Amino acid sequence: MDADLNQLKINRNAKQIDAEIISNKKVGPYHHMVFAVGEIAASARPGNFVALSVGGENSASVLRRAFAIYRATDKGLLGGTIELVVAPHGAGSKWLCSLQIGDFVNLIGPLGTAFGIPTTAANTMLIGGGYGSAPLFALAELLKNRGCRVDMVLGASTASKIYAPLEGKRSVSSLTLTTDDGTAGVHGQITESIPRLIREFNTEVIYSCGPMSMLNSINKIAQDFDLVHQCSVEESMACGIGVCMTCVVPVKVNDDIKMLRTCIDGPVMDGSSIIWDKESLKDRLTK
Amino acid sequence: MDADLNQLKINRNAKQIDAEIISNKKVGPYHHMVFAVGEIAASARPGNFVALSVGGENSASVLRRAFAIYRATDKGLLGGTIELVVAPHGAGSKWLCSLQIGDFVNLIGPLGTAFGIPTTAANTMLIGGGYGSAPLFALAELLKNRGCRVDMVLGASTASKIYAPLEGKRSVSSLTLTTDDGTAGVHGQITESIPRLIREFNTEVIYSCGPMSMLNSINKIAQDFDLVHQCSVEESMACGIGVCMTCVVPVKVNDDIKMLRTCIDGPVMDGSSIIWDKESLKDRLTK
Amino acid sequence: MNSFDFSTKIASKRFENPIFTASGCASSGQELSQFFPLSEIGAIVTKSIMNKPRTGRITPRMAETPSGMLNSIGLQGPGIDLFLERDIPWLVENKAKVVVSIAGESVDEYGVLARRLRAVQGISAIEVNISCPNVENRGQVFACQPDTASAVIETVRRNIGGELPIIAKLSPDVTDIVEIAASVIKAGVDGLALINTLLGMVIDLNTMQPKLGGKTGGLSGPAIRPIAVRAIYQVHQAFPNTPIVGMGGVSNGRDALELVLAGATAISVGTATFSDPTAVIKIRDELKSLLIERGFTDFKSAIGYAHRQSA
Amino acid sequence: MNSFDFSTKIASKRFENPIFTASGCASSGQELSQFFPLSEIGAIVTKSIMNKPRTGRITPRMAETPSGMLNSIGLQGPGIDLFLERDIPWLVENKAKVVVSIAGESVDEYGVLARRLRAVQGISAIEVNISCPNVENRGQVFACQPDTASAVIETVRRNIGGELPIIAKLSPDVTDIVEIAASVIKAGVDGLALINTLLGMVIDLNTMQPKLGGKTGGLSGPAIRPIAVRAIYQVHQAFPNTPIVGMGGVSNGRDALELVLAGATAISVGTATFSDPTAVIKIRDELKSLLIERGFTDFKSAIGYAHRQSA
Ligand SMILES: Cc1cc2nc3c(=O)[nH]c(=O)nc-3n(C[C@H](O)[C@H](O)[C@H](O)COP(=O)(O)OP(=O)(O)OC[C@H]3O[C@@H](n4cnc5c(N)ncnc54)[C@H](O)[C@@H]3O)c2cc1C
Ligand SMILES: Cc1cc2nc3c(=O)[nH]c(=O)nc-3n(C[C@H](O)[C@H](O)[C@H](O)COP(=O)(O)OP(=O)(O)OC[C@H]3O[C@@H](n4cnc5c(N)ncnc54)[C@H](O)[C@@H]3O)c2cc1C
Ligand SMILES: Cc1cc2nc3c(=O)[nH]c(=O)nc-3n(C[C@H](O)[C@H](O)[C@H](O)COP(=O)(O)O)c2cc1C
Ligand SMILES: Cc1cc2nc3c(=O)[nH]c(=O)nc-3n(C[C@H](O)[C@H](O)[C@H](O)COP(=O)(O)O)c2cc1C
Ligand code: FES
Ligand code: FES
Repeated sequence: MDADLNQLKINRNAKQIDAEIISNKKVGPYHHMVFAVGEIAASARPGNFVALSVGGENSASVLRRAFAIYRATDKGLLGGTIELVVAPHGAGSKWLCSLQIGDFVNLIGPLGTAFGIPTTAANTMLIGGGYGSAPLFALAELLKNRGCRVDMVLGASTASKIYAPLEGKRSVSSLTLTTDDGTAGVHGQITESIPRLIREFNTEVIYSCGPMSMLNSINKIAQDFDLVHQCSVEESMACGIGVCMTCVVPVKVNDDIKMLRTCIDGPVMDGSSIIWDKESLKDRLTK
Repeated sequence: MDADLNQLKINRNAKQIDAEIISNKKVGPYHHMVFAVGEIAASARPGNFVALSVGGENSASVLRRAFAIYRATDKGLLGGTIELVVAPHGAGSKWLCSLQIGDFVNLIGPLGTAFGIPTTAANTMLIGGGYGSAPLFALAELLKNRGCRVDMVLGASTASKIYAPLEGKRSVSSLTLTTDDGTAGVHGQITESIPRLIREFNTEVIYSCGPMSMLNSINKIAQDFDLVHQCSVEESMACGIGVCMTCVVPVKVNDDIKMLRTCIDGPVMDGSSIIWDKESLKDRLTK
Repeated sequence: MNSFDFSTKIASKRFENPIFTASGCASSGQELSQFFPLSEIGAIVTKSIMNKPRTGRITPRMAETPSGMLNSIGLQGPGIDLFLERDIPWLVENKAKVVVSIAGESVDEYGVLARRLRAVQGISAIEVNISCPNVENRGQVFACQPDTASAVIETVRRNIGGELPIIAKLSPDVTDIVEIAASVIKAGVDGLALINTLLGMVIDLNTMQPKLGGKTGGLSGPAIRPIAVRAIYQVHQAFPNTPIVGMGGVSNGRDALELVLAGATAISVGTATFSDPTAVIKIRDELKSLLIERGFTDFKSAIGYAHRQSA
Repeated sequence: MNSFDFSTKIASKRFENPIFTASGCASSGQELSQFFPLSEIGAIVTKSIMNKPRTGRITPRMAETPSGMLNSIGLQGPGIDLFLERDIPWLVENKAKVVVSIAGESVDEYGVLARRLRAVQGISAIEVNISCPNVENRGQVFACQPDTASAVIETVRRNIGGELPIIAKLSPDVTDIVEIAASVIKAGVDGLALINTLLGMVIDLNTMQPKLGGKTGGLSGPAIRPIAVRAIYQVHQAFPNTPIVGMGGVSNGRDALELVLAGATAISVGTATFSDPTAVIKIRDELKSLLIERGFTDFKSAIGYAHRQSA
């Protein structure tokens, strides 16, 4: 993540294509969808996302929707695929989930920053809320290959909303589940379990993805323990490619505050640099 | 058709239903579509139309589209079907044509006035332009059953655009085709052939359906021959049920001019009462 | 849940529920009665009526636009005589609550209409559509200037007498809608109707000419909803005690709730009726469920709620 | 067909083709250069730049609406110093034609910006965004009154000197856009940009509060196209010799053609870039085909064509 506005930032690898859907399976409350994306797969890194057009030709939805890449598989000359985990929520995501194999969706990717990887083996903890777990499995694989210990903690309001496919678990050293209603794993909010687990696993680096309020809580814990915290944030995005300035989060840069674009300076950002309490900024922002 | 504004006019038989598509076949440049409509079929008369929602849930198209009923088949307790002939033209009709068997479309019908039937057997001529032939086949059947002679004249710019299915022809005494480009039947505009055919068949009543300019020309011929002319007109409709006043045509009522709604006082109207030259009215209309 | 109070009030008049039709989008109700009993909704707001019968504009009178439509009807209508003789008795007979919308080309015409309506039984309110060209002033729309807007309202107020609530229907095509609202409130209205259509145009790419016979038309439908919400919010903020009949692109219960939270005391449904004749009924039912889900025990406490919580 | 002349002119400046980006919808061009060479389009209109760096408004800054969106960015930007040092050289190096959009909170700030730009190489025109709150006058937007609008333009004119064309960007949120156009034309603009966004609001049904951090936001996208066409048509009718950069909901060649026929000399594409980064290229190609299909031999003869044929 680069906070220096003096340096131009472009998604150098981003391509726009019509991607064919080659699988669309309901998994609990989510849809696991696979897209044929050619060379895009090769340049995707854990933490990147794609922006999809939704609603079809005569749709009242004019904006793209962002989805974290769950997995990218490069097949060389055969092209590659990316996989997404989509929660049917509003008009756009429901439309996506209703698509069939063989349908095409306009896709731009890979976009945004990727998770930073420790230069030496470290004890890492990957924390995901709801569909926030999506980008963590590919990250786990990469970290494991680099010799890191990977402890994964996934939480949701209820058991069915935890997205944790079997094949995703093979790279983790431990997997802890938490549910607000106690239907699976530890009963309680995911953040309640984190301090205990950090101590247990001797965690050095935290990666997180999920709702902003969860990331905020995790960030406090990371600061208490003085840990590096890389989080993938989620703000409303209009363009996904850095031209509209809707998706910003306030970030401390030296003594200054900069509103950085989560689509290009993020979504993966250094948790300690983010100003989580937006209200505290009211006076420094434009009215 | 009732021109007296003192009398209230309501589509007494109109029902709103989600109609299932039970067939959708491409026929030349058109789509022949069959909908399961239950009791609506029983109350449909030749000349009536239906209004369909288009574009699905998140569509940017907010208005219904009107389609003339090509055929209505009442199957008693089994419910009934109606058939439409749809020309894929803009967003709405293309969407309709893309639907599959088993899909549902919200439908209101039957709407509007029906063709008036002579009280005694008469020599009738049915003139259709393009998909304007759609409502004429059911009319032909009805007229034949009443003992009328039925001569049908169908025209279009080119052969493929004439909609004249085999089964539709069984009720007609003669069928004349015309094409502007000479690819089928008589070479030339449909209206050029009409005077000759009127003389040949001793026509007493004309029924017509097609573009307004064609109806206008036919009306002049009908007046020259002093024939009754019932035409099905087409104006832009927003509501289809009589509440918006967008779909009007100017009609002579005694010495006055009334703007009558083609969705409820039409689409079938007495050709001689319509003021075809709208421009002539400019001074009498609201600026 | 049965005890949820869905009623609303404009001045002295009570309505069973807050869902009304929008003027010009339900004619005088007869055609809709084929689809539901008119007594099921809060009120029928009739097509704006003028003093004389009127032919309206040349066709085409409508053009579909993205999530909306343009219309240029030109206030076609039967005139007040036939309206009073034919439509009002029918509406009363069918147990509909009636809000009569009136329109004029001069301040005087509004006065004449008000006098004709003052003694009529079965009317719950008068909606004064001031988005009409003023023929005495270069065709400038009354609603566009505070002075002409208030002149119309003063005249109606003077002529209507009694306790029939007067609702002024404002145009969003102004620099400062709060200023116009202030002027008509000062002139004595009991409520406001927000918003009328926005002036728009579509050009036909085949003829390369404006598509509508009248060239420009009024834009309505979901496309304009954010503008309606903003206008209602601004006016409710400035005049929290003035009832607002909110409208503009409401096509489901969620849309209606948005306008209510912004400050609407009742909701008129226009263009949505064209896409679904029973839209008003669905919107009524959905709005009620949404309010109950959110813990409201009556409709009134949701009005303007988006203001009460703000910092 | 190769001989079709697609170029257009604003005052003395010639553009290869009439398709521009819209201010605030293409940043300073760098990000889009990943998708196409910037020299392929008529011009890049940069995000409105202010004198000082600016953080902009609190998030959420956008809300999707039917066929449109609201934004409330609050003119976040690097300030003129960094802009001149970093963005302009990059744009020049990448062979982009550049229209610089400027914004100020006071008449003076516009003057300062104009002086900073007067000697800068590689700029084709200045677009003066006067749809900004005037902090010296209760936050009233400059574009909303003829006198404040013309005060800004006069100051820019005086400070810019030379022959750099000045384009005034107007707001549609006014009672009479022709009156505002008249005032800035009198003050010496070379062209107009029509239309900026319309003020709107969305209320979040979960929080029951305005969805945007800044409460209100600007409505853009296809939803507003009929309003853009109307505004362009009205202003072109009144001032047929003043070039208009038309914008508002253009998302394909047909939309662009509509604005051109209404009177636009060039077309800016805003929101459509968010749904498709290469929208400008597609619009350019589609517009050209549509013009050729209709028998035009050059772009210029299509400008305002809808007026020439009318009765
Ligand atoms: C970086 C990033 C990664 C994401 N990854 C995933 C993922 O892996 N799986 C997944 O299901 N969803 C993901 N989302 C959320 C997704 O982009 C959509 O916002 C969500 O699917 C809702 O869109 P909708 O059209 O169904 O809902 P609507 O409510 O119709 O959306 C309306 C508008 O609000 C915006 N919006 C709604 N909810 C959110 C939200 N929570 N965050 C940001 N904008 C929102 C939408 O983008 C849209 O513009 C991600 C978002 C971002 C920014
Ligand atoms: C009484 C009546 C009967 C009709 N019967 C048939 C039929 O049997 N088969 C058939 O294919 N079409 C028929 N139409 C035309 C049909 O309703 C649609 O207008 C047509 O399909 C184009 O719609 P679209 O969405 O594809 O085009 P778009 O161009 O996207 O339509 C945009 C808008 O313009 C209106 N519009 C466009 N063309 C016309 C037109 N020619 N007349 C009136 N309004 C128009 C549409 O209703 C819509 O509101 C009939 C129309 C009427 C009024
Ligand atoms: C076809 C049509 C006719 C209208 N006629 C009138 C009218 O006569 N008087 C009036 O005050 N408003 C009239 N309106 C405006 C509506 O009452 C309403 O203010 C506007 O359409 C916005 O609401 P909507 O988006 O729900 O349609 C008309 C609107 C339409 C679409
Ligand atoms: C996110 C966003 C930011 C904008 N920023 C500016 C700006 O800085 N200056 C300006 O003059 N207009 C700005 N606009 C307005 C656009 O330039 C344009 O006038 C408007 O969006 C209508 O065009 P569209 O419908 O093609 O987007 C902005 C619009 C959007 C959507
Ligand atoms: S979403 Fe447009 S800048 Fe990030
Ligand atoms: S289409 Fe609405 S009155 Fe005929």
